[in-house]
Amino acid sequence: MSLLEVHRLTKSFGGLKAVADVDLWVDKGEIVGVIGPNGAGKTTLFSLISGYLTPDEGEISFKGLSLMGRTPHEICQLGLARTFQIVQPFPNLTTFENVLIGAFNRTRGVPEARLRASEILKSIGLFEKRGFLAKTLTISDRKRLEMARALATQPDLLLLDEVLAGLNPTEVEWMIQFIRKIREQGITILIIEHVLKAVMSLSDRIVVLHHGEKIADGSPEMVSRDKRVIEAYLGEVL
Amino acid sequence: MTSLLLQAIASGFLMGGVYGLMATGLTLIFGVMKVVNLAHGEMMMLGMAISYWLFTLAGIDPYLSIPVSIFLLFLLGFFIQRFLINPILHASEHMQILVTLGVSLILANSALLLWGPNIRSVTTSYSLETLWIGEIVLDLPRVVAFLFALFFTFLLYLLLKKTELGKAIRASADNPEAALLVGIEVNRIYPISFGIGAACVGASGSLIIPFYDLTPHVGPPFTMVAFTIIILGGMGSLSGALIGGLLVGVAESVGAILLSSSLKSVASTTLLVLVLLFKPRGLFGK
Amino acid sequence: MLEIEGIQVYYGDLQVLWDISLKIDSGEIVSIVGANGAGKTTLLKTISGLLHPRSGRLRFLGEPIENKSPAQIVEAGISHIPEGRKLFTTLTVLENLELGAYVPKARQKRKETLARVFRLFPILEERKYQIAGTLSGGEQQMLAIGRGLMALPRLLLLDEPSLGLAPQVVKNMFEVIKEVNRFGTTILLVEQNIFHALGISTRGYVLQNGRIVLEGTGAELLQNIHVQKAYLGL
Amino acid sequence: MKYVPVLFGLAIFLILPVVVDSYFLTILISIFYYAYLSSCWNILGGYAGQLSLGHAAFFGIGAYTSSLLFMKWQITPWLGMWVGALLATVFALFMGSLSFRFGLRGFYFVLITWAFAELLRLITLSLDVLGGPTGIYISVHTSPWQFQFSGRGPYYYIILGLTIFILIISHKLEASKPGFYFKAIRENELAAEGSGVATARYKLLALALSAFLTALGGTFYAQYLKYIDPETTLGVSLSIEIMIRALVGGSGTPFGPLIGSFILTPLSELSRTYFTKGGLEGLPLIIYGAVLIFIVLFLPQGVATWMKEKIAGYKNR
Repeated sequence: MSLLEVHRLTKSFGGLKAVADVDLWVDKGEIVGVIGPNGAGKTTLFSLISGYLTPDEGEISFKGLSLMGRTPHEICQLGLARTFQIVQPFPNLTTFENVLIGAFNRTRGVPEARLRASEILKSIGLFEKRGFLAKTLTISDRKRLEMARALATQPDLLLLDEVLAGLNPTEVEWMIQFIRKIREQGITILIIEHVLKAVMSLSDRIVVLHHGEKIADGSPEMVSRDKRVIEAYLGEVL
Repeated sequence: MTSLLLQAIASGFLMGGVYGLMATGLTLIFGVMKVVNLAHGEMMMLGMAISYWLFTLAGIDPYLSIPVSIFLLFLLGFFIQRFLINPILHASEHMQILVTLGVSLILANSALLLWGPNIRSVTTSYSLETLWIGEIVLDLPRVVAFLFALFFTFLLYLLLKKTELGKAIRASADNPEAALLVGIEVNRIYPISFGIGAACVGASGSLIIPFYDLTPHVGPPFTMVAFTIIILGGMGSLSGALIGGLLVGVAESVGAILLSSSLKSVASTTLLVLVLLFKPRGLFGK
Repeated sequence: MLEIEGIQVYYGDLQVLWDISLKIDSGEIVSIVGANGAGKTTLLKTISGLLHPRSGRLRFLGEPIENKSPAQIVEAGISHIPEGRKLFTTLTVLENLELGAYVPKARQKRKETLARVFRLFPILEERKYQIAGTLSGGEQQMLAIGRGLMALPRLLLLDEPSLGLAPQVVKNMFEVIKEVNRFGTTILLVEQNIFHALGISTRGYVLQNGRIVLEGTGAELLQNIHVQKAYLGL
Repeated sequence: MKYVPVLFGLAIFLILPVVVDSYFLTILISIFYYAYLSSCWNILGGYAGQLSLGHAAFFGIGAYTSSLLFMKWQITPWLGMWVGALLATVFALFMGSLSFRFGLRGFYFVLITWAFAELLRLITLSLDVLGGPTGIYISVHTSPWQFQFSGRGPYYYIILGLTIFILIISHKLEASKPGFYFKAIRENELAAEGSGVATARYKLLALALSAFLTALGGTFYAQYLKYIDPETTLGVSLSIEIMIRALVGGSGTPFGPLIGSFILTPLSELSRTYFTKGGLEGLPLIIYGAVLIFIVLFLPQGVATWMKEKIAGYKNR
């Protein structure tokens, strides 16, 4: 049994299939990348898994439990956290409070949650800015904050939606190292990314979506040589 | 009982036409700039007041003062948008609600301050005239109001459908960014749309003054009815506002004869609750 | 025709474009290619006045346009057909086209231009009373281009016209773009579908992380292995 | 050390009734009375960000329940107030579970709270058992056991106590898990849900708490004035009075409602006394409207936050 199993997942919006018949599994300890051109259905897939959208058909299970019909907060309490492509901070709360709210998820009591929030802020390099309001942070700090809050919920599986977008090369490098580090702490990762170079070097396995369908699933080398993948990205080779 | 019911349906239908025009103004404002106008009922009160005072002080027939109502309310709406709504157009919805609530307080209580809490009504030579249609008796002013309301709704429809301005308004409502890209100055369209919305409700006010009593606090129930209608008809939908207006007009007057008359407003308030809970996207929405 | 000199563009505090300079001559088709998030759409929005650069200059036909409003820029002769088409989906096809000629200069010639657009896209004439939102994807893209042409542009900015279209329709679309260009409209094309785009372009620029990293003729860029690298990150 | 100014302030307010005249005391009672109600509203509207325009409903349920129990069965309001609070909570939970279940938020929530309160007012108006439009006169049995006192002093201390009580609750809430969850819901419901916050449950909690406490204020009002009617205890203008103080002072801050009440209550009491006598009825509410617009456009965070920033800026110089 894999940690996350997605079976024949389908979701349509007004006749258009955003996710079509997708099978996907993530084993404990893996980093799996999800790539695909604009509009391939990647974010829809994440929203289905994390309970923000209800699938039309298919089945999702996590740690052997079905996620169907569960609300996002229940799924989060089970240990599956996500970040948002467009970061979703609590703008008028401080950095610390943002993370603290995540930290309440699987802790009892305020002191323990505060401790956990501090630890995470230190490890992600935002501790000095703990008193800043989230809305005053720079984009790259907001990306970190988004990740810190998700980590604070103590997930077993973390869904990362384009955490590298909008970062400069140094920041990208830092974030990649950070993601490796959290995997070493035993957190499994499913990551959507547009910066292909990064996701190729980071992932154990890559899943490619195109027009909502899964067109490839394999090692980064295998996927990057796949003709259908190249066509999906660059258009038909003339 | 049947004839009583028919009677209620008929007079509710007539009032529904006016409700439709009033709600069209509200739905236009919402459709174009996604702003909810909690001062809508107070604008209705102003329309009534303009016609009342022109009649009382200058002896001008209420139907002749409709253009004055339309013009003054247009200006009011235009400036409210320009100076109060525009600065917070992209701010949180809460802020817009509070500003229009503030406007409603100012309008209602200015009326109270200026001419006191008395109930005022207009009695014209035709106030008590009636029309008989079979068993049903209809008050002439209500029939006239209904016809005028339909006429104004139709004019608005023509304006939006046929003129450059109307198309620009609809384009701005549909997709503001695309409207900018074809060269529409969306920021100029907004106050005009708010003005037109206010003018609609101003005209409605003038139309009902021959048979509806004016007090400074007559507004809130109208606001409630207008929101019931546009939520029922689908927020932003013009045809929905007209149909919703007729429906609510009939429901209200039928409700009034089924319940005791003291519970008349209960019917329309309950309707709002039911609509909010069960049809928040409107009768025709998904 | 269009000269861009060293513009820096921000979204709030986030810098999206770094020191972009490029040039488009009259009659050209110029492509801008690059991965998602490279800043292509931002560049087009800056040209059409939806965004303003923090520094740098934009000149169109010799006139500075960096501080003009979108309406003034349409009037000056630049039409922007945005990504995802952004039609007025609740209005009819005809109303969409009429609104395309909203600015005074284009409004005077609305009838003639409309006839021209209908010659180019006969399908739009057949569907002129249909609500735009009910058209198929390909037809919607035609309408978007038609609406852009109604403004009588000298320069047409096209953002991802092939997005979400079936392969056969994509081919058609690029034929149409060539045709529009033959009628004398200069085109700046942003595309993800680089083989098609560079195939019809006179010149192209490769954008990566908000910077121009390569430029050349369409054929040169197609050959250039770096292009593939920028895309696939290999 | 940091409690010194608080204790000092408290001491002043404890001594004040001894030194001020009756009119001044009336105003002080009003100030704390509105501060209390507005703080109750603040839990739902300020912390949890669910704007309610129907708090008069909870207030009215509290006022009517204890008064009816007292008048019909001679049950002391000291007991009746808890019954009222429970009833208000039940009503709030009914209204809340319906509206949250159907996903009503933002403006739709404003409308439905308004509509529910309006329904209660209309029903009360038409039911003779509830006194109809004339309302209920509460007979005088001056006895502390019946929540009735001679003179205003005891009422002052009761409402001061209630205000201190709600300030402590707000203060505790600020640093507790529910408090943070409320704020998370206000700031970004989507993200809150994704961070493990059971948003629907916590919104109900905020609503229930807010309604319960508001209803206690209703009983106080009934016993203080010894007269209630549908218009003043259930009307939308009361809801506005309650809401506006928190907004002006700073909603979502513990002291915002108190500050708001200190600014607005004297203003409205004085203008009511002087303007209404001079035939200038309506002026207080015109001023309210203007203040509301001014605050939204120029001080959207409220006076408390503005003062805090000013003071911080002054210290940093």
